[in-house]
Amino acid sequence: GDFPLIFERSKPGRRAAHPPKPDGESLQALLGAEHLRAAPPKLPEVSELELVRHYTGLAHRQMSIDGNFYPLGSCTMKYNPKVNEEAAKLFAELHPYADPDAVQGALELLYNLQRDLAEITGMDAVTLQPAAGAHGELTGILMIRAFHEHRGEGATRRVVIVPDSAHGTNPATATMVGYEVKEVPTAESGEVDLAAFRAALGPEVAAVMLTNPNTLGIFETNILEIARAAHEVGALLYYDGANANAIVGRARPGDMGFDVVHLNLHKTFTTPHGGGGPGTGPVGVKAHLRDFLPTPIIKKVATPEGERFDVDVDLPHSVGRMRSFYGNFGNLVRAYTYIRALGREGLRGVSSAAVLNANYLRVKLREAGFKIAFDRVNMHEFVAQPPAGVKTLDVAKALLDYGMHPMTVYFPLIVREAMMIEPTETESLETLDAFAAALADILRRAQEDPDALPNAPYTTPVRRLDEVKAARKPVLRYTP
Amino acid sequence: GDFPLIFERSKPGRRAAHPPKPDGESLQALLGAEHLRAAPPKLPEVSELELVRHYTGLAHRQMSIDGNFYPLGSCTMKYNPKVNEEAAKLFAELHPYADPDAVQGALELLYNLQRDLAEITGMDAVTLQPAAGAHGELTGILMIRAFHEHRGEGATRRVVIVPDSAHGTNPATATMVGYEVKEVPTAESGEVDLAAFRAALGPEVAAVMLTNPNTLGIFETNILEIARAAHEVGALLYYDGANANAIVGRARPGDMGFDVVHLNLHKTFTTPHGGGGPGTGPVGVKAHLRDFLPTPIIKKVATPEGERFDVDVDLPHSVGRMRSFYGNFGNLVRAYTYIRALGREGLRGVSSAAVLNANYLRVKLREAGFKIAFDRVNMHEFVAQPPAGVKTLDVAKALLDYGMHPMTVYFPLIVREAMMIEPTETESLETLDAFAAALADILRRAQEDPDALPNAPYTTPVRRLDEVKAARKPVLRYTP
Amino acid sequence: MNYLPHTPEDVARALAAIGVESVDALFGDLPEALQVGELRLPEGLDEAALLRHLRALAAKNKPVRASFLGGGLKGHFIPAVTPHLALQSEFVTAYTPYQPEVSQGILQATFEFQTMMSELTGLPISNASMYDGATAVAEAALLAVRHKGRHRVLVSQGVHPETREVLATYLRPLEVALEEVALRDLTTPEPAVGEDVACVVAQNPNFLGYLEPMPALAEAAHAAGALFVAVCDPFSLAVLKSPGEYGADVAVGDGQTVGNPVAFGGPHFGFMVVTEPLLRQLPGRLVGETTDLEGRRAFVLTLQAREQHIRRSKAKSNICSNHQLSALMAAVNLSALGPQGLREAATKSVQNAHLLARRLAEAGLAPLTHKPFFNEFAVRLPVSARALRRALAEHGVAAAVPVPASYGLGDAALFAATELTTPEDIDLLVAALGRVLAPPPTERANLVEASV
Amino acid sequence: MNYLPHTPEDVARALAAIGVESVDALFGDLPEALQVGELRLPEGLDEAALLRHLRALAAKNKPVRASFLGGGLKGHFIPAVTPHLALQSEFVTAYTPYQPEVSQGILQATFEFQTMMSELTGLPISNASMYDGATAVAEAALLAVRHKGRHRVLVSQGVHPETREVLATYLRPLEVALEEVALRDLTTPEPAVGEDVACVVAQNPNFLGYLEPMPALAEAAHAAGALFVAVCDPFSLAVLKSPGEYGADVAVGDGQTVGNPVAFGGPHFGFMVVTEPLLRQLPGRLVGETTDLEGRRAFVLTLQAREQHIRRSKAKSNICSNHQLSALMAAVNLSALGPQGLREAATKSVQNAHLLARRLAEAGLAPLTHKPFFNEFAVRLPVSARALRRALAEHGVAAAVPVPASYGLGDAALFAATELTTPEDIDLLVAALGRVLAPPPTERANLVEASV
Repeated sequence: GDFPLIFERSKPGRRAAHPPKPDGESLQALLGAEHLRAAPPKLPEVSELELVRHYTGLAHRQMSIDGNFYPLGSCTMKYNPKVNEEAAKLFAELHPYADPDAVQGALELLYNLQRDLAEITGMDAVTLQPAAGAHGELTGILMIRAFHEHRGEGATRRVVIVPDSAHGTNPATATMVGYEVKEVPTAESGEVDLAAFRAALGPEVAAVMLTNPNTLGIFETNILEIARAAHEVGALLYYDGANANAIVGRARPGDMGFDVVHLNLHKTFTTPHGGGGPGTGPVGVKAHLRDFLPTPIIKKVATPEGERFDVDVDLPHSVGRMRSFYGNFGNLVRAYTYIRALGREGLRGVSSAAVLNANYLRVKLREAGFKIAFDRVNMHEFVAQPPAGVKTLDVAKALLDYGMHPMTVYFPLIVREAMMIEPTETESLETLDAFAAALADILRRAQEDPDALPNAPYTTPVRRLDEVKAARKPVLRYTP
Repeated sequence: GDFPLIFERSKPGRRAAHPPKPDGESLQALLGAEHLRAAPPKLPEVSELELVRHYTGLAHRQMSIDGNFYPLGSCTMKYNPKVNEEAAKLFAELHPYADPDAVQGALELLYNLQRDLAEITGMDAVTLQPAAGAHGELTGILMIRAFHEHRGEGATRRVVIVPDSAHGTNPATATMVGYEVKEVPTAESGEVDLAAFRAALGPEVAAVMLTNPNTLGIFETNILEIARAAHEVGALLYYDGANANAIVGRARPGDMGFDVVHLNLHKTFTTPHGGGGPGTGPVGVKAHLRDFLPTPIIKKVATPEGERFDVDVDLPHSVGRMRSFYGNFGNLVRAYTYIRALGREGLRGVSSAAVLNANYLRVKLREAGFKIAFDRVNMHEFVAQPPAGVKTLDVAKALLDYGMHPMTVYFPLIVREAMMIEPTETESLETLDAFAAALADILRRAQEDPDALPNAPYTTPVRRLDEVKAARKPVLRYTP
Repeated sequence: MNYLPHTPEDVARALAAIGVESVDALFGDLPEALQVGELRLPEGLDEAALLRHLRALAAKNKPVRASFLGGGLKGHFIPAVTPHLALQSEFVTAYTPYQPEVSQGILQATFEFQTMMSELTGLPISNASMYDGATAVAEAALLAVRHKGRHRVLVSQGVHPETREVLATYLRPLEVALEEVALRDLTTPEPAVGEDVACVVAQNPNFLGYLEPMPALAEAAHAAGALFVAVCDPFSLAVLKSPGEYGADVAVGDGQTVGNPVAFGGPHFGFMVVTEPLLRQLPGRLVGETTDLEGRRAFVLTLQAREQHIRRSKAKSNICSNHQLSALMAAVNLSALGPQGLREAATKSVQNAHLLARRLAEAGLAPLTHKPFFNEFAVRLPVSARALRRALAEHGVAAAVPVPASYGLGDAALFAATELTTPEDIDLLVAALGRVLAPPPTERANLVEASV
Repeated sequence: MNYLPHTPEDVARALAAIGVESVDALFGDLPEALQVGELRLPEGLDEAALLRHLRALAAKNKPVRASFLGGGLKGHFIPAVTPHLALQSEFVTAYTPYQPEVSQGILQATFEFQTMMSELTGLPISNASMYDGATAVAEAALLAVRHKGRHRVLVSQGVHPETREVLATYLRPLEVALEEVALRDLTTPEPAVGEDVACVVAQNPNFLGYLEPMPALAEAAHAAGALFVAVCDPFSLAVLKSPGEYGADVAVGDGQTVGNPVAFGGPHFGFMVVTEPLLRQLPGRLVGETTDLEGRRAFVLTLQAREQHIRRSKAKSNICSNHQLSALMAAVNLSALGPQGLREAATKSVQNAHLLARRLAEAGLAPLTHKPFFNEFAVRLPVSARALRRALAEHGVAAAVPVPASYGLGDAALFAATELTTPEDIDLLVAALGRVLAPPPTERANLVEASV
């Protein structure tokens, strides 16, 4: 039967948790009846054991990195070290409005992380505020806009250039900042079409947003030229850090000419994805953008008693605040822990192994009968296509029966039936071999029986959901 | 395919964990080559992610209370509160050989638990040393033997009486202490046959071991008479606490006339079963046995600076030490936490609900077509039997397909095709209804198709293991 | 240390399969000039040294014996079972449930979360979570601007100052005018709402802890055809009138109080719950119910045409990752407490705050108004709040969130209590206040100095 | 608080189904005289008050800045991943794997554990675990007595004193004679083994930390037809000669050092590994490999005819619950470390102990012998060990396990180091020793007093 909803397990009078009991005046007396709600919210009422069975059962209906290979392209589903969780617990009780002298350890950690991420990206200053990659993009593009406004070019620079292979967040971010989006095409090399790019440039361009390597997993070899051309027309260059796992420890966006860069700590720096968040998207900038950073920023100050860490909320041209408090502090602790664990050599090993794994898997998939879009040495990910007559969606669903999570499908948009595959560095060759073998087996089955794949998966708790029905008449909450 | 062994995932040179690196003199220099092994042990070599996938996968191949109804009779598979685990962590780093003044909190907890368990059982003193129920039995019977020896009756008292419904540990324990075992039969009432019991008594009897309620879930209503008769011939009465969940908070073995009692903290007091341990089996005694307790015992002493807790290792007639250090301290913390959480009323609620659930389920199973052995108001558990033509083993295996763990099967030995069922107090009526419905469905299937049950289970990771093969040519370790 | 499975043999085997000589050769597309030598980072640490380093940092934070800090985040009761269940690795290490067949765990839990937020707020449609309360308010204003096609937003000064800052950051580039409604005696007076106003935003309890006249504010907004955006503390909704009851169109807020640790400010999660007509304007993820091939109930991400990965520059927001795990933790926690537990906790929290206010008044710190407050309130101080906070911290008491000068209240601070506050905690605070505010001469000197 | 799901309606429904009036009626079999009124226990606590109480108790333990305590248990490196994996609730809340179809998790993990213990000890057959090292030694002696039909056991004085006490407790009622072989210069001399001796038991490293001549002891035992029982620290077996290499028949010991926290002495686990001929005498659970109905590899409890639930009074031991979860934690931990990690940890531990010994010697505390030691050693003290231990504890240093008087070494104590010991830890100890052993007059007075 259906797995019950927690509301369907509910029975009036049951409960799992026991907070301190009230014992004083009534709420009517303390607050006034006019402020009180008429009826309590209908939250579930279950015993602690029923609660445990429910969420244990749900956990068993969920694939995860800890259980399964999970090669979602551009998502960098690498292993999340458990020691990071121990580190985060050390700071779980701190309050952001405590006296700064009482939280010097937390502030020092933030300061160190700002410094380390600046070094890793080759930038001059870093904000840790943004709560996700897309939030980092918003922060960065807001800063670019403020920069242009400060120079009196706010009214004229209205365009943001993105490649047609870009992540959807890039154009969506530009729109949120009030910019128009201009797309430039991808050349046959898999890189940005340089001529088209040059043609798109002009004095109306505020920013160019690039991912490098791009979503095809290909390094933009013309990056220095692109940067020069953009800067020549007064545009700034934004680095979407979603693919930073390909270059971490080996190359730095700052050296490539980027003015602003965000990093996804939940990708490159192993904070858990949590089923879709919380992420964290710190943003680094070159010196000329430093004064536009959002506040607060952590600074180190020299005092007669030694160095001390404090919170700076007064930047002259700050874009303002991007979110409350110090950002996703818990994840900042995790990422800091990861960076300290790996050190400089370890970080370089990350990109080395990530790129090695991706290239190995590319070759294996070619052998297994898949077409590689832009088949050249790639970086951390690559895009494959099933042979004619086989749909990517069917391949993805069939993979579920092998205990593996599918790759990203139908992205980037410029590749028909795209399968975007990022194995990450923490997977073994044995796992990659098993994945390639599963894909080969799926193609074999497709040839032997045309009905085999369209009906897959067969062994999952539910099979092929009716998504049209879900969208046509949305049921978005339980009603008894 | 087969789920791989961790050894089969191993590859030389991989590793998950990174301890501090050696940096000084070689072991040859420090220890001498003659003390060193020739080759390293062939332990698994895996990355941290491979390690995680392995043990996450194994966890998914395992039923547990947190995932499944688990009504093993006499095992008291009740819910293990998570707050107990938080409490245990507070003491994880303490060392038992620390200065007693540096561990006063731990000693106070032990003292409090000794006191509380004495109150709950109605005894005068308690040792927390025994590591499991059977270990508690050994401790108790050793004390009884020491008591008789002290009185000069060691040579003559050579017999321990146990009912034929007793747990296997009872006779096994008596043997370990050098005693002969005499079994007494069960009467039609489901209680000990009083006449046979009286006949078995004599001056050679050292102890009588009883579980009350017994393994049929029936309270021995003649307990006061049994105690009187045993004491009259100079025998001592031992209480096997495996079934204490039936009476906790309502009745006390001490009041029934028992001289020695053990409790299973992993049954009545919610410390986790851990897949088969660690358990914990504290033993309480009446005053006349106090001097025979094993050491150490925690005592409270008055000092000029206030009260202080100390360790007593000098009891005049102690049976000696039962295990190292202070027993399973971590579990003692958990049990203490549970007792403090529930308090006197909460403990009484435990036995009330445990007995209510068991009787409800007994009635439901009768309705579902099962025979109830000794069908009367029972305590925390009862014994059922499938109808003619259906085997208990098949019922158990069929239950697995319903996501439920079977009851204890083929025990007690005195009931043919016994199904010994203990639902515990933390299960809801809805869960009991689902269990009864599953059993009814299983009987229906047995009638409709004689092959249905003998081939069950159908949906488990593996099905019906060849136990004869395992025992005939034992393979007890992996060999490459 | 590192987390790589690659042995030297693995590397050789992979290189051979690829047909290149070395790992460096795989990076041949990177211009030589871009290849960095050594980053200026320390060497990696083994796990023991790593935790020693982190523990040493944590030890630089002062131990807290009792806390009365609020200002948007509070240390509420979270039973041990909540993190135990929410932080199972199947939830923690999964990603966005793009493949519903193998993501029913997160999808169903999110559907249940949406239902709980709907119940708490009294509005029908909740999304799957936002980054935090502040960004949720900003997204709510953008929603109103889109929906109404109007370019003015009124926000009460009672809304958390940091939230108003974020709101300003988000609205500025879109040339939406943002106006503040100043407080009068610490709550929001009925504002004049022009016909060009897209929405009125007010917070209850407000930043200073006091209860706002939400029904009147909603009516004022609606009278001008504007939306009413209610910023609320979900913990308080256990007992306070719900946004649905007073006619709010959008309920937003920060969910920390119903199941996330304070964690120095994050992560926790924002929520957004709206009325039916606003459904297609809602930013962020939504989980809907449907059936599978075999007719079984199942859950799936739905109405994704609003989102950036489908609509790109025409999306309702650029949000991609939300705060799924923090929201899941709240869902587990709300299920653990149930309506009774949540009501008891809220009631106890209010009772404790009122006890605290009485004790502070007795100690000479009078409240700034006698209007009703929930579990936090403002008092006038004889010294600067920053100086008092620092002095109290020396006594192990975390208290006195400074009221920003923009409120024009002089030296004032917020004090909060929760259901976890004990009489002993309050005794500690009162004793520390006694020492700090009537200190021996040298401590007094320090206090004055720190207050400069 | 309680953990019951029963609402009043549930109770009424259940009672109606059973056909009784009240819950009390279900207890009608209990004589009135046996029904207790109220136990003398406090009322139950809510969860917050409960944790406050436990934390207050924990706070009565003195904080430890550096520890050098050993004596059978040591604080070794356990990576964060070990408890994370071993303490998954599927393992924690399962019971003995009586139903193998749904218990492959614990069964396979145990089979793997058996293999690891076999590898470490160099002997072929490991059981699934025992309570602890001391009871494992006692069970090993009983095994030898059963196997040989002899009634005398020789035990080295180098075996942990608590282990020898437990051994005595177990052997006494069976009228087996227990004789001790006194140490000579802190290790075991070759004993005279009579033909009536069932086994010789020796420990390596011995209780004082020194390496024993195990091959010679084994030979002496075998020459008399007795079994040789080696008590060993599995952590040391990363590098030390294995029991299999020197011909031991039984290897036993306590597994705490390879993956369990010290936890004030428990729970951890004992292990027992034996040669083929002793298989049917082995006490405790065994997991074996087999196949299922479909020919798949699978694991199952096997050879249960040795156990109490089948054989009752004729069982090899009364053991029922073993220490499965503690053993699982060790299996995870050994897999995390691998042979390289374990070797590195052991080597570092030995290096640190030798560094510690040098520093102590420089500080005036000379070792009692120059024989090789592993990661613990004995030094002579100018004051009683108990007094020194107490004085050091006042400085946050946990050290100086007293050597029992029975060793005849005068005032002496054990000092241990592990791979986690840092140079700073040793500096702390040396500084504290400096203060304690050459203290200002008043501290000296206290020391003398405490030593009485």
